[in-house]
Amino acid sequence: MSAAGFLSQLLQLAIALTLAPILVGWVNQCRAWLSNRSAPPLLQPYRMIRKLFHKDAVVAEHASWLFRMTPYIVFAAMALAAAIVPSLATDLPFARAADAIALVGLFALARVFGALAAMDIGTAFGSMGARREMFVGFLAEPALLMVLFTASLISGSTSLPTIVDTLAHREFAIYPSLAFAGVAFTMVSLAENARIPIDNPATHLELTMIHEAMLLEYSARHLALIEWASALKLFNYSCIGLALFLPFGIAEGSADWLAILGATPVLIVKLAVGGFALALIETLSAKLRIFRAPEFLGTAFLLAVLAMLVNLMLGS
Amino acid sequence: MTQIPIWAQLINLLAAVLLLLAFAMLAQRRVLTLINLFAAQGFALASSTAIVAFATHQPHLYWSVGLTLVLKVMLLPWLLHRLILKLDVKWDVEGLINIPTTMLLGIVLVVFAFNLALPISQLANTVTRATLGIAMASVMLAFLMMITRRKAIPQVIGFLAMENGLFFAATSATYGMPMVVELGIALDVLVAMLILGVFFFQIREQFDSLDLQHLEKLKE
Amino acid sequence: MEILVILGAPLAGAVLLASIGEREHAPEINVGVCLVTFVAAVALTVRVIGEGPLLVADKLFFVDSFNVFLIALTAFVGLTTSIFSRPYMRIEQELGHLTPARLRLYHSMYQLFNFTMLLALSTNNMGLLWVAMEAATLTTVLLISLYRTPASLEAAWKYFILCGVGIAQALFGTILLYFAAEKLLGAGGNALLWTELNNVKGDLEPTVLSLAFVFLLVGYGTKVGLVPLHNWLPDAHAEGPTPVSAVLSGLLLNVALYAVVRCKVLVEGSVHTSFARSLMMGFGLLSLVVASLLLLRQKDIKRLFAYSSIEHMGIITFAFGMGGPIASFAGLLHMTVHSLTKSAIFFTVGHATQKAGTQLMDGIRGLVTISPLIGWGLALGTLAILGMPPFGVFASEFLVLTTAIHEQPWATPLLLGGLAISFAAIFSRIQPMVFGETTVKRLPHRPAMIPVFVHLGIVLMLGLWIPPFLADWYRQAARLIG
Amino acid sequence: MIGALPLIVYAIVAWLAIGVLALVPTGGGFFGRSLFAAGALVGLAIAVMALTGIGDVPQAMVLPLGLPDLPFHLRLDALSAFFLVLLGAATAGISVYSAGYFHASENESPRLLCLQYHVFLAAMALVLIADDAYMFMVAWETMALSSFFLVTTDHVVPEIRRAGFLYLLIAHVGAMAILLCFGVMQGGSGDYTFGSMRSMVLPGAWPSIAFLLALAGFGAKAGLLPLHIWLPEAHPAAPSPVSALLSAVMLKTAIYGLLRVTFDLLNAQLWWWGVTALVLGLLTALFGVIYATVQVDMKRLLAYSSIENIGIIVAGIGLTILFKANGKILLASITLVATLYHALNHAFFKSLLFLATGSVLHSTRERSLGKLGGLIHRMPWVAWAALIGALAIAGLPPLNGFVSEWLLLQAFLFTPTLPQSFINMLVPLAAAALVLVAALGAYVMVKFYGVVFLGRPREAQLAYAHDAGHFERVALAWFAIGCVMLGLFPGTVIAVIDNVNTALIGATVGHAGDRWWMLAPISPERSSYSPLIVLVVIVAVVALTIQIVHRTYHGRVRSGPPWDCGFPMQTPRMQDTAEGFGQPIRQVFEAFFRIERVLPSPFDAKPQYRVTLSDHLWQWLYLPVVHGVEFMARFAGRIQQGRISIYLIYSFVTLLALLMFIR
Repeated sequence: MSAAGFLSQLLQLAIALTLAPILVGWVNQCRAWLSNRSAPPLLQPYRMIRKLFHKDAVVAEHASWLFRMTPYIVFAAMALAAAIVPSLATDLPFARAADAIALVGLFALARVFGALAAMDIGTAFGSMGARREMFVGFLAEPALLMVLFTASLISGSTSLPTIVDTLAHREFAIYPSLAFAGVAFTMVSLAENARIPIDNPATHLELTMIHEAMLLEYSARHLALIEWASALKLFNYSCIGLALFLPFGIAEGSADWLAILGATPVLIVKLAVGGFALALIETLSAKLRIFRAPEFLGTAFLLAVLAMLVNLMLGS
Repeated sequence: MTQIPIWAQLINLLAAVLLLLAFAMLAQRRVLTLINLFAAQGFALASSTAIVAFATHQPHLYWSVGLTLVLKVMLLPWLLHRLILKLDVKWDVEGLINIPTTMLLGIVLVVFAFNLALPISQLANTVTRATLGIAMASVMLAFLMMITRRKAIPQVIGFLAMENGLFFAATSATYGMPMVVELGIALDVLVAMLILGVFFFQIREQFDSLDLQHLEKLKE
Repeated sequence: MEILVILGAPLAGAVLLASIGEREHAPEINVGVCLVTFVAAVALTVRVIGEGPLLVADKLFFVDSFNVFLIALTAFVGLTTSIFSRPYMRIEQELGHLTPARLRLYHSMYQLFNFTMLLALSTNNMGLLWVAMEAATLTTVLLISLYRTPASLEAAWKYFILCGVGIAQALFGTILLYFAAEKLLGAGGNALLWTELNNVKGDLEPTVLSLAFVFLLVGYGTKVGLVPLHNWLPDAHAEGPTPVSAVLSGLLLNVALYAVVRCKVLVEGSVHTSFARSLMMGFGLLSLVVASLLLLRQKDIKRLFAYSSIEHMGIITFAFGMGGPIASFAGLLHMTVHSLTKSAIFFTVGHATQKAGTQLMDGIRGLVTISPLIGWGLALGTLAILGMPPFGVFASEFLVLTTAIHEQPWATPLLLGGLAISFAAIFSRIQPMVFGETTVKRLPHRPAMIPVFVHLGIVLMLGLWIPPFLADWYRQAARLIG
Repeated sequence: MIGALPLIVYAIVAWLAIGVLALVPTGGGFFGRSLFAAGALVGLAIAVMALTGIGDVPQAMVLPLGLPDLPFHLRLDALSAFFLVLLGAATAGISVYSAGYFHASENESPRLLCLQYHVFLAAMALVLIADDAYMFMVAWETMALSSFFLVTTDHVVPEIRRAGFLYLLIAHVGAMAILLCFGVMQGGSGDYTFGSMRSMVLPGAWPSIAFLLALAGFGAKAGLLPLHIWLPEAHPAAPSPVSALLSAVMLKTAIYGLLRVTFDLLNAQLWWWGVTALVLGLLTALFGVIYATVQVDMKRLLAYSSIENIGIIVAGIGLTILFKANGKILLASITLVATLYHALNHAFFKSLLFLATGSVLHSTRERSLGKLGGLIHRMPWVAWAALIGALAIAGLPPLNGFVSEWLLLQAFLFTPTLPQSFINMLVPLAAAALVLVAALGAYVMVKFYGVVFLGRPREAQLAYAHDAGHFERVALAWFAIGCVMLGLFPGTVIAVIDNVNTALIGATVGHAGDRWWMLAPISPERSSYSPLIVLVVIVAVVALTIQIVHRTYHGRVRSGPPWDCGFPMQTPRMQDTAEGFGQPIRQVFEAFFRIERVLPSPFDAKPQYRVTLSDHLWQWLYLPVVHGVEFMARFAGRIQQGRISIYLIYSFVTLLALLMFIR
């Protein structure tokens, strides 16, 4: 592990931490534009986080240490994921720590802690949220892995950097299977990041909320960390999607500073496009009933499996 | 076919008598007559044994003759008579199947037994080998009789008749078993009869009847 | 002469006990006589270990590796049963089930029964074997009807008639055997001696012998309890006194099977087809399957174990029928362990029914709570008889099954089904009897549990280690049986 | 230098001696406790000895016991050694726990229990070192028998007796299948030693019959579909340490047996065996996990989770067979490593969770999830340990459950190189099923942990719950640390397991064990996972964040009632119950269950809502068999109807039939 590699690693992490709330702000802005509302500023998420950090925390009486630790753990897991996903450069030192499968495991870790913390308070909404979150998760997780599997079959590796290398830096080829996988991935990402049509991040309507129900009892710095972690999650998913389906522009190797600096604007542009697409999807679709979620995610799962089969059939 | 000696012819005649008696027992409804028939069968058996003993010069068979006479012709019928008098059971014997059917079955059995015994009889070096089939037939007829009788005493008589058939096989077809075996068999039969006698009283005491219908409680 | 003692002691004991059997110490005399018999049997065993097969008394008695262990086993189980029956019959008497006169009859007949079995085992003469078997039937008829209840009379009557008729067929078979042998060996005593027959078995007329075997099989098979000739067996076991059930199951069935196997050896030697084997396998399987099905329908505990005896006799018959060194070995081993285990079970069952005051299984509950020894005795005995290792029954079933799948694959589903059903049937009934809430009461006399645990101990040992001399006998006998 | 095998035999004898010693009547609990503690030490010793001996050449021994021509053969090879390590390590913890647990349970005779317990341990160990069919079967059935007695410790309860009966019945039927399997493999040679079986080449379809018999027999013990039916009954019925033993160790002996027969005793594998095992395993896993989500009894939930894990393991075995049969030795060895790793992991986390439920049960006398809650406050030790166990079993990095699932998924990804093209289609589906199982596993564990330990107590008396005693804490800590260590150092563990590969597959995973801190079965470019880095980074980030947050901003915390969207009158009963938490899964997988619902009418004075879930297989498989047998029994009963004439007719007809037969 060279020092240079380590520094690029830190750089990527820092960029991820910085860009994540902005990405959320950008999506919100786009959504507002698309629905003809006046948009909040791009940096609104930052303001929000800052505000929350300054508030007094209120913790329910019978909360245990698990409840207080969870925001940190979730945040750490997302940060680690951000360090692993090749958003700027491929051969980063931490990338070896977890491949695509382990990355999914990392997301699951965050999810489980979130759900446990929600149950810790012992309120009706908390446990409802936990249950629904796990419900969506158990459907989304296999679909996500199937998508990753399709990509790894193409590259013969589950290591994300290798996948990127294969897809981006070799001779260009058309992979029909990736088209299926891309659709599936989009659907999974929507579900995982609590987006319409599965969840609505902007609502506190008790019958429809999933993710928000888990956060009801959090306040102040805990909430800030959770919100930040959520933003990071969106960022990570976006970067995974970009790495799999638009892998161009990611720097090869970790020692080449110029390449990494060059990759940053590319990333921002790609994220902007992706964020807009997300907002577009959200605006165009309606929220589903919770028991329609299996259908939605089942379709995603099916598409992912189909992608894998197509890959096997066509060999590409 | 060579002429067989006169004593052998006599035995064959007695064998036929035995079979006839077996049929008669199968068809008989009355208990007392049944006992008499049984005694007659015993007598035929004893006679044939005596002839074999005489003809083949096997003195130990005379023991057998004596035993048969004493046991099966005199003692057992006498015991059974006494028993019937004491227990006051002189009723007619009711068969499970009607007599003509029984007889028909009997004929079939006889044919079957003859068929079975025929190839074996050819192998024997005794002159009276043909009697084996008759012995087998009378054993089977006695078996059939046991099956068709509903009361205890006729069933036992059937059992004894079966024993008669066996004895006949032992003496006529093979010229007698070793002495010790014969004695043992005779002893067993005697003891069996004694025990049965005791049994009849007990059964009657318990059930007020010797009807076997009372003895159908234990199932499965 | 050990043989003389072995046969003389019970005979003399029978006479003695017939005259004084109602006295206070008659049970002890009973035990004493059995002990003498057993000691003599041990002496005989030692001698056979040292000198090999014995032919004594003008070839009238013959002791080889096949019957020596059965003699020892019979004397042993006879002894332990007499020990068991001491407190058991005393309690029966106190409960008013028996009069002193009946007790006298019991003791005397018990010895006589022992005598007949030992005679059947040790004799060389096929005719005498038959006589002894018939005598055994007669003595046990009296033992079964000991209580003089309607049910016991019914059972005894059925036993008498069915076994009488059955054994008559065996006599016919014996006559046919003689008929065939007399040509080679001449008239007179020699022609029924098993050793002589065995020497000339290759020259015996096959058609006669196969006919004879059918009669012998049906005849002795009735006593073995082979389906469909078994109908007397459950009644007799259930209605007689428990010590009698123990010896019936543990010994008499063995003796009858011994007779069948002796005959089978001769027939196999003469008839060079697999007909005797097929018959035995067929009967064995049928017994196993039907008995296991009937086990499911039992309510009376002694009937339950009676059917279990039929099932095990089926297994043994199947094993002998299959033949070969391993299967025959397994059959012999199974005879030994079944007899020990089943008698042990009947001992515990006897105590349990006395405590509960009923033979119905629904009335016996939670033995282990009130009397741990009886409870565990029954539980372990049941598990042993169901073929759970490390008990010896498992060893033999192991050998039978593993051989069967290779030799007779078609039979294995039936074997497997039969064993599984009987396991379910027996265990589901015994479990609540041993464990759970209790219903039974305490009795004044201590139960004689030593025999039970001695038996189970031996069975356990045979599952883990078979003494070399016993193994040698089994091997030799297995070679003989083929 | 005395080899490992004799030492292990001595250790087993020591277990038996401890069991017998327990029968010595003494007053006071000290004796019993020290016996269990001594048993734990023996277990530890076995684990250590097996671990040191795992790389050695196989050692063999012959005991002067057994059948005349078949003395007990013993053999210690890498496979045995691996499972002995598993056994010893799990037993050490469970025995320590028992020392505390059985001391506290008053209603049963602990002396007899101590005997049965140690006989059970000894039998399991003997199963693992047996080298002939007879020895194996004796140990195997002794294991079943002693565990049966342990399961029915509380025999006064009819349901427990019923559970025990069902267990022993299926175990026995399974054992007979295994026995027949050995019968097939001895091939008529009459030689029952495994050595002879190894060299035996069976003709025709016999190897397949042997494999299917083994799958059925060992599957019955392991709880494979459709013979799993006993497992959810028996595991909850047993005292918790025994449940732990059953789940953690005994089920693994079945896995051991299956591996032994398939890879060691049968000398060639066919690819369709692998497909059979794979499909069966995945169905079992899916079945187990779906049923686990809807359970309301915590031990039943764990029992179903055991079914799930066994399913995963068997699927792994299936995949191994598939690779081996196709000559993909390297892939086969990776798969086998994953399988064995998962078996080891399961032993640790399932022991941990069962023991935790034992402590909960002890202190609350409550098994129903619906009546627990909030125990994290009253029982912090248990809660901590259980959290680690739950996260591990849920397959979350950086704990051990994730490692084996990761490896197994890797193996699935390599399948497309197989020649059977339809399997290439099948395997993605299988991988998807596996992921689904893993994700549902996490669901189950969130439910389990959340309902038992988190939230507010659902019943008033839970306020009096107390934490586990010293012995129990030691045991819980042992397993918790084990879960973490197995998760953090996969390289080291794999280097140990690799010895088994050499023995069974004839190849090693090569470089996978090279780096102790990182896992890369083929090459880091292909796939890699380093739990240590994951943990370090997470801990570092957490620490750093806390530091920064507290440094930069004030750390004021107020405590208040939960907000809950402003709803007033929150009571603990408003939390999700166990049923409630499982409800979405029940709805999605409705076809899997037999559901009986009782819905209240609006006019009921005391409305009651009840849902009963049961297994379709009872209805579809077991009851028809039972009814069929009962029907036949009724028929057989009619044969015997009491009339003596009829009996005579039977004899007569038999005689005539036989006479005709010989004509």
